[in-house]
Amino acid sequence: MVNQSRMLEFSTKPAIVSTAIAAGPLEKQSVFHSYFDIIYEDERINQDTNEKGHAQFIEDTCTLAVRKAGLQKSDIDVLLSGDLINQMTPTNFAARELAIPFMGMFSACATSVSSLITASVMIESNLMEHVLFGSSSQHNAVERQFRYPIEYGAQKPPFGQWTVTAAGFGVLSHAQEDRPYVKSATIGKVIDCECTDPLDMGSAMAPAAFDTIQSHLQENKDEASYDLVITGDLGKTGFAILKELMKKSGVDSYPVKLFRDAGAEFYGNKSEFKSGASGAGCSASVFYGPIYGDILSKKLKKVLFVATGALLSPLSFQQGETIPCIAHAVEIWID
Amino acid sequence: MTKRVWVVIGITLLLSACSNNPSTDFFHAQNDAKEIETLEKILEKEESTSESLSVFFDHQLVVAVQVQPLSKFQKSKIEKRLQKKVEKEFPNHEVLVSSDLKIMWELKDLVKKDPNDKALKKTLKDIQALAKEET
Amino acid sequence: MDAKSYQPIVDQIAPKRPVLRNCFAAFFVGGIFCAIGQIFSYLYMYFFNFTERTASNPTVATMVFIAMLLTGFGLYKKIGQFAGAGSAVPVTGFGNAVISAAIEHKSEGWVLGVGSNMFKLAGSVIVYGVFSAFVVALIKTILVKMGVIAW
Amino acid sequence: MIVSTIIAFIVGGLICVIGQLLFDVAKLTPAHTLSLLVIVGSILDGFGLYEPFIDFAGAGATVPITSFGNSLTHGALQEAEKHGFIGVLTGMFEVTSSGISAAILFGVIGALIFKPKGNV
Repeated sequence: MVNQSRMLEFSTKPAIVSTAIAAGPLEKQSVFHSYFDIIYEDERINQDTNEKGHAQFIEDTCTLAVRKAGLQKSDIDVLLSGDLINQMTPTNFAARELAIPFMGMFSACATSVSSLITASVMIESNLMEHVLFGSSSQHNAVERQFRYPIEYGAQKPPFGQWTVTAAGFGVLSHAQEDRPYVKSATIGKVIDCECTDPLDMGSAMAPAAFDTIQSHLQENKDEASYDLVITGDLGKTGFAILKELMKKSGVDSYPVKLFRDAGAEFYGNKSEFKSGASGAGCSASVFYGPIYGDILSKKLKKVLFVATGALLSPLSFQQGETIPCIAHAVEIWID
Repeated sequence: MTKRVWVVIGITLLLSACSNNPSTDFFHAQNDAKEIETLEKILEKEESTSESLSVFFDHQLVVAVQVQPLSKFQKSKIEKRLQKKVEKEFPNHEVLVSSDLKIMWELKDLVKKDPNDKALKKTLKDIQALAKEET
Repeated sequence: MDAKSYQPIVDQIAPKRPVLRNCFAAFFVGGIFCAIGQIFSYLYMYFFNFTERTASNPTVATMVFIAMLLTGFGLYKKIGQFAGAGSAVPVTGFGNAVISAAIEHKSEGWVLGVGSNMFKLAGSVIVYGVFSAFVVALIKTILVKMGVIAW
Repeated sequence: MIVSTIIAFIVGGLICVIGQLLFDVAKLTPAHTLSLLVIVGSILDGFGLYEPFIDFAGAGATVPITSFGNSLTHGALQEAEKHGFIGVLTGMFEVTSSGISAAILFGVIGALIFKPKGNV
């Protein structure tokens, strides 16, 4: 049932049955590393190119998610996923190996939530039984495409962020007992506040996150309070700006116990990571790893995931374009 | 007539940035004190040089000059100025003034080795070629 | 949320680049690279037949060789992160730009990858070096031919 | 010898500070900064200032990228002196060839030997 507001509400309680998280060697330094199912020793998983390693990464995580759900690959109706590489080739090649019906999705680092929203719509429409959703990113492959070759000695500014090598996938099915389910969602609009520095993603994505959070919380302001609202990969800089925006507009007066950001916390306070983590893998691994675990154990009952993504390309930056961003929100409950 | 070797080794003041009386040394293969004075007079007047070494050999004269570090901006100017002055004083000599450190080292080797005339002529020829080399 | 009201918030909150600290780091590391270069030119002068003027060519080649070793062993990006321009401005920075692009694009094959991507970062330095040299030399030659200035 | 090494250290450091200011204050990308420095190098040589600067600073002037622009212009000017306008073209890489050829050579050798390692 979709009312005239922007928020989508799901009445059949599509449940996240299982999730699987994989991470690269560097992510051992993450504060969440104990929640990751697989931690690889080599960024390329002994493949000969970064992109092949990235594809292998996705394939392994998907297989694990399906197995943890107690299903077979043949039971999955569709794989909804995407990554940051040109034309999402790593996800495409992983889908080739998985031989699951596949629909590629691109919202940059917000794919982790946009794939969950689409999956929920599909389950709600009762046309599908099990949907595999999620997203991933690989540091080397993303850095060399968007910024500089890996070994190039460029200096990261203090607001720079470190792309995470991680993948987070989950299986969505019909309502199930004591399983977190998707209550509602808000699809983000593309917001462009004319930020131009590709090294400063945080401040480019903050307004998009703010717009989606404001819209979603406004429509739920007289509901029960949220245990947690967590944004994807704004990083320390973006998160500080988001809190400032919320203070200015009074959004922080809405009933929310705690605001957090996956990118800001991912690497803790190690200075060499500057403003923290970014990348589709960051939001996916933190949302569907530790936070999903807390919801499952009922420590958190009502959580809002807000994944943020910057919709630029190496070309658009060189052509002098500004950086448009988007943020999708999905509300997860557990009874 | 055989040229008797006569070597005058002055004290080379290495870090003589402040003192302005440059030390001059001569490796003189001819017994002609007058030529040494005129040359010494020219070199003494040039106060921004810290060290110089000159080699005479039948109508060939190679002067290696070391400019003080702080006035190295004018190094090429000093070199050209000295070249003109020395050529004016010794019209019948084939003169080369160079402020290059390598030339100074080569001449110092030459003085140490103290070769016979034929080898001396060849090394002087090599040094002059080296000084003109561009790349 | 429009850009004009948003940009001041960013300027206020986003952490500023530590300019002073970066300048000291750049000065220190850049100085070390040049001092190493000076030592190499002395070595070339002492052991080989180079004068002070011609010693710069082999020195530059040696510095690029050092850049290759540092880049290959993954040290250059650490130096670059610490020093910034101190590691980019010396010729080792130019070497690092070329060599890191070459190493990076080996996965796309030797001709299409290494061959066509090698000068992805450093190409602009050569292009605008040659172009500016051409313009400057042309102007100076014209002026000299008109007798305005001497060589 | 030691004095000129110290001068090279100081002068090289100062040029890198200029580069760092272009990075941080002028917010230029590394490619823009290096191109600008090369152009500055060749303009300085046009005024005949860079050669005495090299005499003064030694490696402090030849190691930074400005010396690349300088040696390009210097080669062009020398050839132009001998052969006139055509010399500007023919003399371009007369003086400097080691920088680029070394970069290309070691680039290919590096690609042969090394693999990019991504960790911090």
